[in-house]
Amino acid sequence: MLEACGLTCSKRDRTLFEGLSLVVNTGELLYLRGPNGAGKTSLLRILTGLSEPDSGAVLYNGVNISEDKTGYYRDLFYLGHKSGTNGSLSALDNLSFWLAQHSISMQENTLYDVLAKVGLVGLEDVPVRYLSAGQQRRVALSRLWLKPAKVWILDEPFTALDVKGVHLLETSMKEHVSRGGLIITTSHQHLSETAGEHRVFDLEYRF
Amino acid sequence: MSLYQGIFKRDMHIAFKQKAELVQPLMFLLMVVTLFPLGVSPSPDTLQRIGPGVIWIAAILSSLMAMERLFRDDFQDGSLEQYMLSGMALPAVSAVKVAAHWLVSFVPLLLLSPLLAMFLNLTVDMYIALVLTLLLGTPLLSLIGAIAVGLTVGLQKGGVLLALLLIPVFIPLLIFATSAVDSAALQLPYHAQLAIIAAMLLLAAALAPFAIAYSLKVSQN
Amino acid sequence: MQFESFADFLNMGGYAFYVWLSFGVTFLAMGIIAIQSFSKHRDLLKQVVVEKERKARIKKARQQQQDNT
Amino acid sequence: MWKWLHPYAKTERAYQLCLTLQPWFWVGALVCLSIGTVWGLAFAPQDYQQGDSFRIIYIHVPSAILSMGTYVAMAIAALVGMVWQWRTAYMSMIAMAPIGAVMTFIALFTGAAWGKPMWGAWWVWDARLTSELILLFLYMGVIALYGAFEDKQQAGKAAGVMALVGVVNIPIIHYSVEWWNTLHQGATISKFDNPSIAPEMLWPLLINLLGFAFFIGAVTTVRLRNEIVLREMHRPWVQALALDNVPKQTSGSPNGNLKEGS
Repeated sequence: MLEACGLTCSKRDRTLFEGLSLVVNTGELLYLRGPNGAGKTSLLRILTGLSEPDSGAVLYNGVNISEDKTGYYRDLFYLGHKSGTNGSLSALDNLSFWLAQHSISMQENTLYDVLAKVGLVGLEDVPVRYLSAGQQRRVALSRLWLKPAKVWILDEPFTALDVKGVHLLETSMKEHVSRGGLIITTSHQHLSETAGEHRVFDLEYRF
Repeated sequence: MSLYQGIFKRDMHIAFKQKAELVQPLMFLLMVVTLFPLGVSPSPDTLQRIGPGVIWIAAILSSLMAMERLFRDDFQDGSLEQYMLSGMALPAVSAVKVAAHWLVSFVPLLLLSPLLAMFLNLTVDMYIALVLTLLLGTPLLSLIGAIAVGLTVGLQKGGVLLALLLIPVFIPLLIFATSAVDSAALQLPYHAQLAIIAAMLLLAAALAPFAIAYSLKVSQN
Repeated sequence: MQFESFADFLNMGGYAFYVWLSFGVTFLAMGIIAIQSFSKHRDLLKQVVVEKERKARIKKARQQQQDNT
Repeated sequence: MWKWLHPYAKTERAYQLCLTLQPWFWVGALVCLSIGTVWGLAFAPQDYQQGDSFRIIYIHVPSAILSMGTYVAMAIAALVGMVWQWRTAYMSMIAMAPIGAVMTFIALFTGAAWGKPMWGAWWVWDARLTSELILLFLYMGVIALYGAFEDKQQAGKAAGVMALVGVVNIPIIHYSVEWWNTLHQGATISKFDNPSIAPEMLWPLLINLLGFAFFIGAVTTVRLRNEIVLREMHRPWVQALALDNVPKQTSGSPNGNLKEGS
């Protein structure tokens, strides 16, 4: 269970949100909506602990995340606007280095399988910067299948994905929720039926 | 431990895929050194007198160019976020990254140093002193530079600002290093200068990783 | 022959080090660039084959995906 | 008048031309370099002033001349590329750059090794050595610029402009450095300025000059072929060529030996 209690965040002296509280239970998909500049990304970054809120706290299973970072991060997968892949490394290298950082051991064959699943057959050893934007996004998203994380926080995960990619991601989101996972996501397109049940949380633009 | 080895391996891997970025600061260094005989005087005595200073100034300037790539790519492509979310200790990550950066950008400089010494007509004694100061001083450049890189990495145009921040900080190092080589030229002992540089290095090694980690966090916010 | 003996020839009138160093480094550098050029040629041809195989694999994967849906 | 050259603008023809020329270049280089070097080292007379250290001239002078010659050739190739829009011209320009840089390095290194016994220092800021060093920097600039572009078509054009800028600059650099050197009353007396050279000394020099030229030609043809293969990777004739030349087994990339049908 992920809980936000009274979060306040201001950027460049503009208050994005004040006293924001929300609770996301396991087995739930929270769809965060709001116009550009409403503070969706800022909220997500606070929820991951990358940014500090001006006031308020984020609790994971009742524990403040700043107190037990390792425990939270073991269960967390975050994908922001930036893919977190180095352009001069291949998809394979990027993923295996990432796995090593997250102390996950995995056989190379599994990596090939996952990359095949996201439609990157034949592109495993090409430097990522030669791939198209959508393919790079797929490399970043393939981590969803590599890390057994309970909490997925996805910031605009559908950007640059084609129809098939969107379908694949929505299916896996539904699966994750049905397995008792917890997802918070933002998106400018509406989630389709494939994504399953979801709760909408609207973030207003404040002046 | 193997966690941090992984980061080290990754950085080395990336560095060797971007050889141009490693070679260019070195070429810059070589060219800056070449400008001095052309601009001041080619006479061996003059060169010997200004040599240590020229090499150190050129090393500092070229290090400023090489410094930016320490965190720039990782910040821009989001790898840094992923580091932070991996539960690893950020100061340790920074220290490992600085070590990898020092290996790929300053060890080649040390290898180039005999050539520079030859160009500027340094004696063997002076060269030994120069190498010692470089060995102790360049890790210091890396460690302190990394703090400023961490602070400026989130800015769109951090390049010149980085130089403005760092050059004043490097002045003490320049003073002690060149004074050590000058002493060597006069056959005087230069342990004191080396000891001071070593002390600065130890201090930086102990504190800089935390400062780097903090400045990276500030940039992420 | 300008030299009395082979030892004399090797000695180069006292300049052995500089002369042989120059010639050695010259031919070493030339050898390196020649070998590098040839080995690059071999690598490139291999790369062409790999790219071809890669294309075939991508096509095959696409085909399979279409068959599945 | 230059019509006969035009077919070689096509990469396939240029590749074939390289293949035909290459063995002659290698044989020429091998023969000339061995004759010139053995003659120069063992049979040519000593210099009365410099003794046997003078024998370094048999590699120093040819490499120095050809380092500049190669740069000029690069500039000509770049000009041809610009005027006639030939891709192969740009390719041959970039094929020449590394070997030109190696020649410059050899000239610098042998100059230093000759300078040490003559001047007592490995390096002096003599006008010629300085211009040669600047030439090395120019080569490095062209190579670095070419490497910096991902699109090699664009890279060739950019590097071509740089080569032309450099070639215009070479005489200016040379004279300015010479003037600078006399201004500072040169650190040394140049002993290279022998106005006349005995014919028995000149012959091996000329033969070696020819040998170095053949060598540059040979390496350039190999590298030009590399460049063509790299840029035309997806053309059928290159693929056929690769399949003929690479044994099936050696394609040991992760893509090659992947398990099938995953």
